[in-house]
Amino acid sequence: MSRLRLATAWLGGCSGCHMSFLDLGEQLIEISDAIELVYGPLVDAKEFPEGMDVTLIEGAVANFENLELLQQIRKRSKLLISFGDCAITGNVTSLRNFFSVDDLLTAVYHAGPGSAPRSDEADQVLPELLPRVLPLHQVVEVDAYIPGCPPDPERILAVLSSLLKGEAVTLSEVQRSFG
Amino acid sequence: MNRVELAELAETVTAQQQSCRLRLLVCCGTPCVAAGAEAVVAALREKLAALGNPADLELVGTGCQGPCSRGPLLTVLRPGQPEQVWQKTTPELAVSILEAELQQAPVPDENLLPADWPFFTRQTRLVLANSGRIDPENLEQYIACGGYESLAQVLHDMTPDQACDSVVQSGLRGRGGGGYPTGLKWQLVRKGSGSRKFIVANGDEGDPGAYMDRSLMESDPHRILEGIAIAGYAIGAEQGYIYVRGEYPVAAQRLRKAIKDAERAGLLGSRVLDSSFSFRIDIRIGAGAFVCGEETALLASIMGRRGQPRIRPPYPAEAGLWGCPTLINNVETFGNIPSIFSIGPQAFNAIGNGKSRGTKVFALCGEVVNNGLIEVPMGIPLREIVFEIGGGLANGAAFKAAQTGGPSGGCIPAEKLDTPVDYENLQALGSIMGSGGLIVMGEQSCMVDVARFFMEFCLDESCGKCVPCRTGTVEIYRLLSRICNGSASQRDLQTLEQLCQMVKDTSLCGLGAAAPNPVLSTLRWFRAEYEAHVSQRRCPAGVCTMDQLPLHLLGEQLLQRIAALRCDGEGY
Amino acid sequence: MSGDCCEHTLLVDDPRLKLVERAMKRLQYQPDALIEVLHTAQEAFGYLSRDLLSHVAAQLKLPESQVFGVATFYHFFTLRPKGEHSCIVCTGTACYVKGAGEILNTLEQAAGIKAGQTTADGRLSLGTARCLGNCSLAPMITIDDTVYGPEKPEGAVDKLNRLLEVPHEQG
Amino acid sequence: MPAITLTINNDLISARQGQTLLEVAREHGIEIPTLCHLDGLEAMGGCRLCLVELQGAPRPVPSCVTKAAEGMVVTTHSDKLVEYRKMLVELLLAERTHTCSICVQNNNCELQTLAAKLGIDHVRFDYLHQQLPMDASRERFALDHNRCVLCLRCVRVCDAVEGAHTWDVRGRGSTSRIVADLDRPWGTSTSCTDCGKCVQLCPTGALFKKGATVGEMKKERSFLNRILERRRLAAQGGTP
Repeated sequence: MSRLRLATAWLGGCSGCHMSFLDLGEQLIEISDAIELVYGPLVDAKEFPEGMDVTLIEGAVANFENLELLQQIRKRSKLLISFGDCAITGNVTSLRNFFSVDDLLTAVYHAGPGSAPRSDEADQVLPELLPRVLPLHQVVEVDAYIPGCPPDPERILAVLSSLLKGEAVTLSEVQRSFG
Repeated sequence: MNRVELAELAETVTAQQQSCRLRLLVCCGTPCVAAGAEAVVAALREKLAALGNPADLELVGTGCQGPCSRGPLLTVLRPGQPEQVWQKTTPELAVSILEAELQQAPVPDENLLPADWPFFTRQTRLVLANSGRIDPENLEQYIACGGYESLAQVLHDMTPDQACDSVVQSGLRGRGGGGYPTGLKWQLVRKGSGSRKFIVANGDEGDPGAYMDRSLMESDPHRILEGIAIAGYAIGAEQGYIYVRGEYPVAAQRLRKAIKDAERAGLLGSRVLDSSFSFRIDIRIGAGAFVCGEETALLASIMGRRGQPRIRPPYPAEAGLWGCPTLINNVETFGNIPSIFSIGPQAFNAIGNGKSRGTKVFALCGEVVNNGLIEVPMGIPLREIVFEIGGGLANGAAFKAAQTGGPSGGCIPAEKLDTPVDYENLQALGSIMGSGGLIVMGEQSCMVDVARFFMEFCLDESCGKCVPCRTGTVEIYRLLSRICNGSASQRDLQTLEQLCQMVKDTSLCGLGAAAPNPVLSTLRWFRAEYEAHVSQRRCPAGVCTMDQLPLHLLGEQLLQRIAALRCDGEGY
Repeated sequence: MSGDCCEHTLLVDDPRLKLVERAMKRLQYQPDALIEVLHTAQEAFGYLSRDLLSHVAAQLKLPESQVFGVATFYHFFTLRPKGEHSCIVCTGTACYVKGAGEILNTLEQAAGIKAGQTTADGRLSLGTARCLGNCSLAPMITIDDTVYGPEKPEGAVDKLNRLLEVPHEQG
Repeated sequence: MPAITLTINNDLISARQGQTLLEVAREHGIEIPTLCHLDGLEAMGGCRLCLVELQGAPRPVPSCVTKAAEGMVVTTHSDKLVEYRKMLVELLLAERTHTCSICVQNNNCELQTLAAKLGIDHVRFDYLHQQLPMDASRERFALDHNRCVLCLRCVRVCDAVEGAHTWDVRGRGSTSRIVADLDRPWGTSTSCTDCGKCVQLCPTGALFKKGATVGEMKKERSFLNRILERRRLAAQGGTP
């Protein structure tokens, strides 16, 4: 039996969900027979590959780079899973939605401590921000959700187990709370 | 004043009016005033003064005469001759008409409305019988039209139960929109137990695009007072309130004067018309909240509180103002009452269609040639209202939809133009009779945009008490905005329908429950227009500008770098 | 937060306050008369300041938060002073269908303020109304309570400019 | 009290005259979600979560105010009701900014628990992200409007139980907001007695005690029924 081709991706978030993934610890080794981790921050691969069975995406859609990658992932993945609260609700990442992008950049880079990059430099270094931070399902079709900030390893394991059994992803009541 | 004196006064005033060689009725409704009616009155008054103010020439400033887009209107009455109505009169024209009449010379007629003009001939005027015929501030003129005769009849010839029965027999239903049988409501309140009972006349006309109540209160205030007083006797109340919309100061002022005049004449106050019945009416001024059209919110507002509805039961008929049984009817409903007793409940019941009896006043507006206030028998086909009374669409445009019932109603498409206009038939089309706003729209109106307009109204007027109305309306508005600006997906359309159904089913009061109606009715009759916005990013009416891309299309066109995505970041 | 409601110190011998007192007395200081009293207060002062609301609450023996809740529930009440002149664009259905939106946009640009705001010099308040019940004049506006309609964007701006050209009257 | 019999979810159930459908259901172990309702406070019917289907009624009715009556046929859970409840909670989650991960009430929140219970794993509607202020001017307590669901438990308990009526609502519709006195900072309120009843009854992190850790954020509500019971006894002339 071929192994499940799994990718993870990291958009606008703190990488805490990936840390929680690593917290699976020994269980990671146990599932490695069945799962092949093909792409993600934990893997050394530049281009998002074709033909993914499942992609777990951490973080919200905060800039055009996120948007582009997300759309590419959607095309190349059979199942796309919102991984953690930022991907599902926008969570902390979306707290900037209280402000306009201009006000935000002014406050953080121009009026804030330290010197700001010149605007033409900034264009080359910083990805252009979207006017609003969006949860994944407002941009592409999402197949399943793993709530939590971060989702604890048990939730991740439960999802991976269902996937390996070919079952629909369903979390129990205690495992699907936000926060 | 007693009943005999009332009849004598009516006779005297009528005789005096009939002795007039010429009676000039100038419409002083707001539209006519805006068009220059005051100058017309001043010119005529000056001319009459120059003639020495002869007793057989009478000048009357009246309330609304009806065809509001043709003001200032001048109606000329001569004994034994058909009346004549001039449109768009100027001071010069008015004076020349007067002079010509006096010299029995031919009268300039280019502004004369034809005697068989369907706008007038197709109407049946009961509630508006006196509107535009009398000076609203003159009690005697109302009495000359048979005013307070119905009250006298009820007080002296009928028991309260008989009065309630007559209203039941008439088949009258609430004209504020709900359509609940008025007589049944009266009987309920009559049976209600309480040391005191109250009456509330709802004149807080909040529907955008409707001004029936304002016109009625301004043009014929005594008719409403008489209707309320009859109800007071019938249900056993001694106190009534008229809740007048804050935006209508003239209506409030005329009603106040009418109350004072009626009290002075013994037609209100203690021992009305020398009977044992005492009844007082007070005015309460609304402060701008559409939700106060909902009866429990209205009661809260009269008692000085936030106008938020409460859960019924108990209904106001059991526990209303200060916990006492309270009768709430719209002012137009009360305006029907004197007619029921003057023509008799059977005659009233003979007018109409199906379970909708009597007449209905409509404010006919929008892209129609003859804008104005009309009263038609229930069951008249919509086509007749739009194309005969209304004269069809302005500039020969094609009819697209008629909107009835305001923010709680819906849009009726061209293929349903032959529908009889009554409570049941309108409801079957997904609209409602409502209070009587009737807006005609042509091809240049976008139905999605119209739905969004009403949703903006509803979210702003939501009282905020229940979740579906407070937040659901905001989310419906956002979905509609997205459809209008071209960034909606098929899924958005699906969410819109689900959300509308939910808000309709779960809202606490009628405002929220009806708020999705404009969306649901346009989805039903104009779905292709929604689809065009979503699938082809095209507004068939050319109203919406598709300035944003749906997110799923952004992949191909990322470089377009649109200014804003789903949310405009401004409040909603 | 405090920007929503203006502070205004009440003077005991202010004749406007006497009008409010008279209204409360006539209504026998009934808590139920709150809305009537607020109507009178706004008519007298032009708007409802915090101190005025506080005074009314004390006189009618109502909780302050309840008075504030009522004053902010109804669109008719304003908690900020209005401009010397007012221009209201009706956005009822008939007016909307016939182009009230365009009139409003044009007026907002001309006056440099949004609907609901008052110019910095306090000369003009621009507002919208849900429906003023003059649908046959659609689209209509009112300028200082005078009704105009059917109106066009340019015509509305002209009327407004003419109004504002009249120099500010002293006193 | 006379007994009546009604059908709830196909079971014949007996109830006492005057009981609400919610009370009857709870007595029989049927859980109906609510956010605004709380035993001891006057029912408001605002959250609409407790809606149930009543045979013969055109629309679902709120069980918190609908009195049980002989022969009623009630359904507390149908596909439609469950879907409506989900949508209602989603609307609440979208209305204000309930970022659970950074909320003082995380894991002790009625809204959060309810969302999980109803199976809400994402919200279909736009997050409104209204920028609302936080009022930490009171010495012991704070108010964060971003977490408020406008259940008005605070308003009701402050008025009816504490008798202070410090809280009320300003504005209307989606601009509704809880206010203290004349919308002045809570810290300057002269009517507030600092009793903390509102804080304890608040279902979310909108009203909270300052300086407590997340672990200490469990709310204590038993005082409400104790106070009301003592009052009832006192009114009957018994010794409280």
